[in-house]
Amino acid sequence: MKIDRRSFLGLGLGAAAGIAVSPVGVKLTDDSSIWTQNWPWTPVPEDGEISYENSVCSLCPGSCGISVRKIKNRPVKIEGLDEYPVNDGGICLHGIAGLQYLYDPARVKSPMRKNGDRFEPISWDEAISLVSGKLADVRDSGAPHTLGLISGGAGGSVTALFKRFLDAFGSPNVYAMPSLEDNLSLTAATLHGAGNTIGFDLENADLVLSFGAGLIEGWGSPMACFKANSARRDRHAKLYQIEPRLSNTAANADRWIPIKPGTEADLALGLCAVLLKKNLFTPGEFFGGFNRFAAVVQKEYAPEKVEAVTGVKAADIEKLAVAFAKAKMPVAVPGKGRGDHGQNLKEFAAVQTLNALAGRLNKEGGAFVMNPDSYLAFPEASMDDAAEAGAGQEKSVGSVNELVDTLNASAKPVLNALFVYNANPCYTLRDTKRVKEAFKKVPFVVSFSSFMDETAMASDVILPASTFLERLEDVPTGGGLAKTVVGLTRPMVNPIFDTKNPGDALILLAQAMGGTIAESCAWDTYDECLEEVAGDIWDALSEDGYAVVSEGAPMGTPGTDFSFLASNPASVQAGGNGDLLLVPIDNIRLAGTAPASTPFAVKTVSDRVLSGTDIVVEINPETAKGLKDCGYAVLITSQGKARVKVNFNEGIMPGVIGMVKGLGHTFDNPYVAGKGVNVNDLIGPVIEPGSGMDAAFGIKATLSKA
Amino acid sequence: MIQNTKAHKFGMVIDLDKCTGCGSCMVSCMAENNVPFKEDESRKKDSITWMRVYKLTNGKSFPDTEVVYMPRPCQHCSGLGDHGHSPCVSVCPATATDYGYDTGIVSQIYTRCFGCRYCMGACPYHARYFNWWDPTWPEGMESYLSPNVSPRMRGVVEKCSFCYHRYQLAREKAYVEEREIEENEYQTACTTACPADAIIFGDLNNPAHQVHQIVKPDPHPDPRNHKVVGKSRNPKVFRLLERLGTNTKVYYMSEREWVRKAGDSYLDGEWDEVKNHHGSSSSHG
Amino acid sequence: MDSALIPEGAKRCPFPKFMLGMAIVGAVLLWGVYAMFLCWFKGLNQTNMDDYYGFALWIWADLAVIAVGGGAFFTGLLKYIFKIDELKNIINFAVIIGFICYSSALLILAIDIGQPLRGWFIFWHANVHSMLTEVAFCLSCYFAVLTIEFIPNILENRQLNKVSFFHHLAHNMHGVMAVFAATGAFLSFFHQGSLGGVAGVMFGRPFAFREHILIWPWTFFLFTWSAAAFGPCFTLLVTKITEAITGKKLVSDKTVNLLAKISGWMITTYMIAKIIDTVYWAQVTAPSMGFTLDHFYSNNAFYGYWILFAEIIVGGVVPGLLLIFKKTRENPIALLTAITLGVIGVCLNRWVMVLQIMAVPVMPFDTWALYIPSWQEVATTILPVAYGIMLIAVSYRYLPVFPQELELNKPAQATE
Amino acid sequence: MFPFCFEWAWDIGHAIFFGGLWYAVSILGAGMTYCIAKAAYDTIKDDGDSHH
Repeated sequence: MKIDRRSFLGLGLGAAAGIAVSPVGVKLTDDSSIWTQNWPWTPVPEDGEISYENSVCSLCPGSCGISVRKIKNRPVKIEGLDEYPVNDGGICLHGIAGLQYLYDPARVKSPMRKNGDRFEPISWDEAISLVSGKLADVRDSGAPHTLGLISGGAGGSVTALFKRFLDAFGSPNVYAMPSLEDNLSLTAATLHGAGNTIGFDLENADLVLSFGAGLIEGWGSPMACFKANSARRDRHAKLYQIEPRLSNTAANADRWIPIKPGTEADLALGLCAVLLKKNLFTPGEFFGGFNRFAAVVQKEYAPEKVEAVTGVKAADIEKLAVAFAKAKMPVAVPGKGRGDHGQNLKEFAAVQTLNALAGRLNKEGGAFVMNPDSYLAFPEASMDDAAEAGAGQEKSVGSVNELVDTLNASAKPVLNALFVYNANPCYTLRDTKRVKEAFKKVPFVVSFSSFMDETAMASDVILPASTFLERLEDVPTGGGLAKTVVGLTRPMVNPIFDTKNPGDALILLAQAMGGTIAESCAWDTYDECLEEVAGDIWDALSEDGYAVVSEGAPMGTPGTDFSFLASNPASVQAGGNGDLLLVPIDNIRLAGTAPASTPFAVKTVSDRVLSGTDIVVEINPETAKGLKDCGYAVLITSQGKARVKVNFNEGIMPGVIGMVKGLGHTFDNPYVAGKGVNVNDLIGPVIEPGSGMDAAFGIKATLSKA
Repeated sequence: MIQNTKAHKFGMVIDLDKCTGCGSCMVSCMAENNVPFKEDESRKKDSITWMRVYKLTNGKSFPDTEVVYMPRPCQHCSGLGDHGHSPCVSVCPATATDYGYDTGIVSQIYTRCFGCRYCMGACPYHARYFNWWDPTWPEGMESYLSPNVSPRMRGVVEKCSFCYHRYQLAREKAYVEEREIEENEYQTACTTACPADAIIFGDLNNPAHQVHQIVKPDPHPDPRNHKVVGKSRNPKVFRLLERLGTNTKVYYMSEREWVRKAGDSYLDGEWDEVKNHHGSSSSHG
Repeated sequence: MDSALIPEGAKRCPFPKFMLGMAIVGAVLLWGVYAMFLCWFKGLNQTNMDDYYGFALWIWADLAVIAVGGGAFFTGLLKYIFKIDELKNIINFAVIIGFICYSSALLILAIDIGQPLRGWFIFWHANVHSMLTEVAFCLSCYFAVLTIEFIPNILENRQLNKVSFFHHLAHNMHGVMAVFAATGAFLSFFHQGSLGGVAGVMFGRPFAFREHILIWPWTFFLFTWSAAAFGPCFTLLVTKITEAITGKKLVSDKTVNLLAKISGWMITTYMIAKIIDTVYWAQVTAPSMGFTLDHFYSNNAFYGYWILFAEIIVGGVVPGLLLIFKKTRENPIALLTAITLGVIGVCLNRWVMVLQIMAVPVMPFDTWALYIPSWQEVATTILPVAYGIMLIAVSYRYLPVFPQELELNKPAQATE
Repeated sequence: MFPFCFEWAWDIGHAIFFGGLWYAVSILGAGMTYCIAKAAYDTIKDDGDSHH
């Protein structure tokens, strides 16, 4: 038939109507909502049986008990373990975010060898033979003592195994990163005799006089401190915080006593002076020139003099001293921030002396002078002549900071090979440029890092470590805790990548080296080694997951040696030049040492600390001439300069610039690295004579409009 | 809908004097609820944090400055007169967010939400977050995601659910064992994580629960402001923006007056007349 | 070239010139379309909106076009229900403008939501307590009404009208148009109102919240009223612009003045209500929540009392007065000033009721949130404007939009 | 939207809201149906006439 306009029109309308009433439209609309609910790129987690497994977190010396929730053996959440003697259910954000470390973009997925300036993956066999070969050369060259070790986080059988390896190898050059643990041991050795350390019974003290100790900033065993601090209110105990800045601890304290940075020792000695003057001290077994000390402090640290130095009113000093002496169970706590970096022995000793004078040694709620005889029982290491010779040798220098300087100073290599375990000195030590230089001076650096961090990048071979969720290890509690608890870290999942427990890597190395070194490490696996050396606490460890090694106040009252303080050592001064003082800030939400923070942790950081890729520094508005809140500024120290943003904070002492630790990482993790600056790039070390501690509590600086 | 007598009314009291601002609650929440993260999370106005910790200061200058941290989950408003018409639920055009009369929990149905964001405008606490981006995880990291909370898709609103999935698990267990759920069986992820024990969670309707004992909620409307129901009889306890009549189920506690005052807006002189007024009962005589 | 389509006797510019104009505007349109697809495929991260600014430029544009589009329903109401026959001379154009405004509004909503493919949930899973649900339903229904009102005008095109069916359809639709107009007025009343309700019911936002009558906050009535009042201003403004561009007189002064007068009285009465509302809110509602007026207009870089003054006095009282007095109303300059200020005023009101609400801090420790739209937002907001210009141009060229055109332009005819 | 959507409730709110809505929709529907039908009828009628 002929299709005229009208019938064509009819057809058209008919078709339209037909489609309109057909289910096509409805079906498509319905489907569309279903598509939008399962985009292929939106993950759908697999469901399954829920189970819980206990372990211990070894990210920091805190060693908290954790409970890992698993779905079909797939870990999905880390939580604090209730009734665990350290943290009783409490847990910090780094521990909770622990699972993110497993899949961290910066993880070292297999052994690596540096080729030129880039790394190439190699097999474990290659890696072991490569390293053992190099080490053999060093040893055969007749200088076994030129193998060094830098390790972080003292204690534990893996660190012990490293030391044992170096003993058998013939080198005394074992260095630990600065830690509260070591600072306290050194203090105890100075005042109460070698082999001791100090624990603070915060759980029972009724007055905690904290000389800047960041009790809720990650000091000591963080969660134990959190628990003690939180229970404080119910016990009607008091916390006085002495600090230049209103830190979280200061904000949470019953009283905040602002003090000029780096003058804590002077205040502590000033308080001692008052106690002695007013005869408020408790005599004890004091020797090493107690009278000389008494004379010196009352002369040099009279309240007026101390006021001039610290900025704390003389009257307040007297009141404070009296309050401390009159309190039932007071305790004084040293260690600014986390008590690891930028500390000095004078301060630690002065504060501990305060405890001694107040008769708080080994008293409930006081300071415990503990002698933690190691629970580890290694069999006698078998030593050959080289080893014997090495064992005789003196350590090249005292501390890791001195080591770095020596490496840089001397023309010919001080160390021919260096192990780095559980530490990131190229990021954590002050003046990182200096540290990286020093690493270049070492011909052969072996890193046992789990992540491609600053130090791993500066090494020649990486023997990647499994994370704490992938390995078995004993972890004793560190710094400042009044009890010693050894926890057992258990593998929650098989290694995700081609990594090993550093203990196993070390045993493989020893076997490859052969001879007495192999004999000294004659275990098939590290797990086997641990079971043997953990000796009598192994059963407890394997059954309960932990063992309490020491608890409660030790017997008797230790003597106190005053010779160090009686000699009135000079207080450390800040280096550099400028009208302001830059001090690092410990922020619980950011890891200051190894390993670096997780994406989750960084996400929680305030925009008043990190803004985009800019670090934000704190200053008192009074100090901020010509600067704008949230505006840009240039921060200059003798070490370098940085473009920063400024945060006006009434809670920081005028004249002081606060910069957070833990930012400015330079490795390959877009969620964590490339944000802000590393405060350690801007601060240079100031070595305290004698102790060898890097005592730089800050550095002089200028801040000007960008 | 009628509120049956056995209905729960889950709520929280946060002790701001104990809170240390450590951030454990924030991360515990993120890990528990599959909250995604981006490379730059410093722009807090598009950073998904169901639990956000605010920093408050007393505004005084050095050295009299004081600081307190205020964790802010979804406040799970019961709405004007406690009828379940919370600011967000009443405005959602697609019934994608709902008020559970048996739990007092404000839910969010991600697959129902079409992203109009009206609820976000209506919420004065900024407790609601929009997925501006597709949630993505670094290679392999999605293997830690929990099946109990479905990951969201781009273009929908999400928020704190008081870890509702934990309630479901506890309820199923209790049901099988033919009993009521215990106080400690249902606790939110932020509560269990808090190392300072600053967060206390439970059933505000249950006198046996700690949260009820601390808050002592007043069942009667506040004589001064009839929009307000459930005002705390505890002089140290307050709620955020209580005067608006949102009737939140997250209470805050502090010894410090300036902190309690910071929870709401007051005209000049108003604070001094209301600060000692705590619910109808306490106002009698 | 396209003369066969051009209305009998009407004079239009040459086809190439017409196409050139279209091409230029079309370019802008394409820019907007590109931005639109960016938002659809890459998501709303293309905008500068954030969790503080869930409602931003788009929603303002949405409310604004609906407000100024109110001219269609109000003129229709007057013409078909109140039988003010004079308005037949402008009703077609009013309808076209309304059609453009409402189609734009719907398009903007489709871009604005995070899950466009689920947009229909607002109907399917409707929550009747939500003002937005009411908006969605009434908006789409009223858009249907506008389409129905527009169809006869299209069918009157010279060629289409030759089709007997279309001819009859157009004729019959005219016959029952009053029914449609009434329904349209009913729907408009509610969606204009519920758009106001969107802000007024937010009891968590003291800047937005208003006292209620039954379930409706004051803003509900104020929005309807203002749309009816300022809508005609926009209709007149666009008419004036069209006349300027075409160089022709299209609507008689009689009609214009009549509509202007009505608009003037509507604006004036609205402003009285608005001022009462503002005073009550400032003196009673907000203070009852602990907020002073100062809180809403200080301590930030943008929102000051100036915006309140600009909206109420400059964009409200002034045009109102200019339009109710015969002398000023019939003075071309004054008239133009008045309708322009009126349109600005109502847009400002919608801006305040969307963006300032988001900006004002509510929690005592919260801060003001300001925002600057991204180019994608700007482009998608300009898109409807370009689309509107093109539709008006096409309609004007091919449809008998202005009944008075021929008679008003007789001399021009004669010279041909 | 429909009684078989689960959020539907037979309460006053739904009655008023959807009552008004469906009322409006049906008027529009009826009106258009009438116009189209009538137009079709008229068209056919014209044809009839034109054959004469």
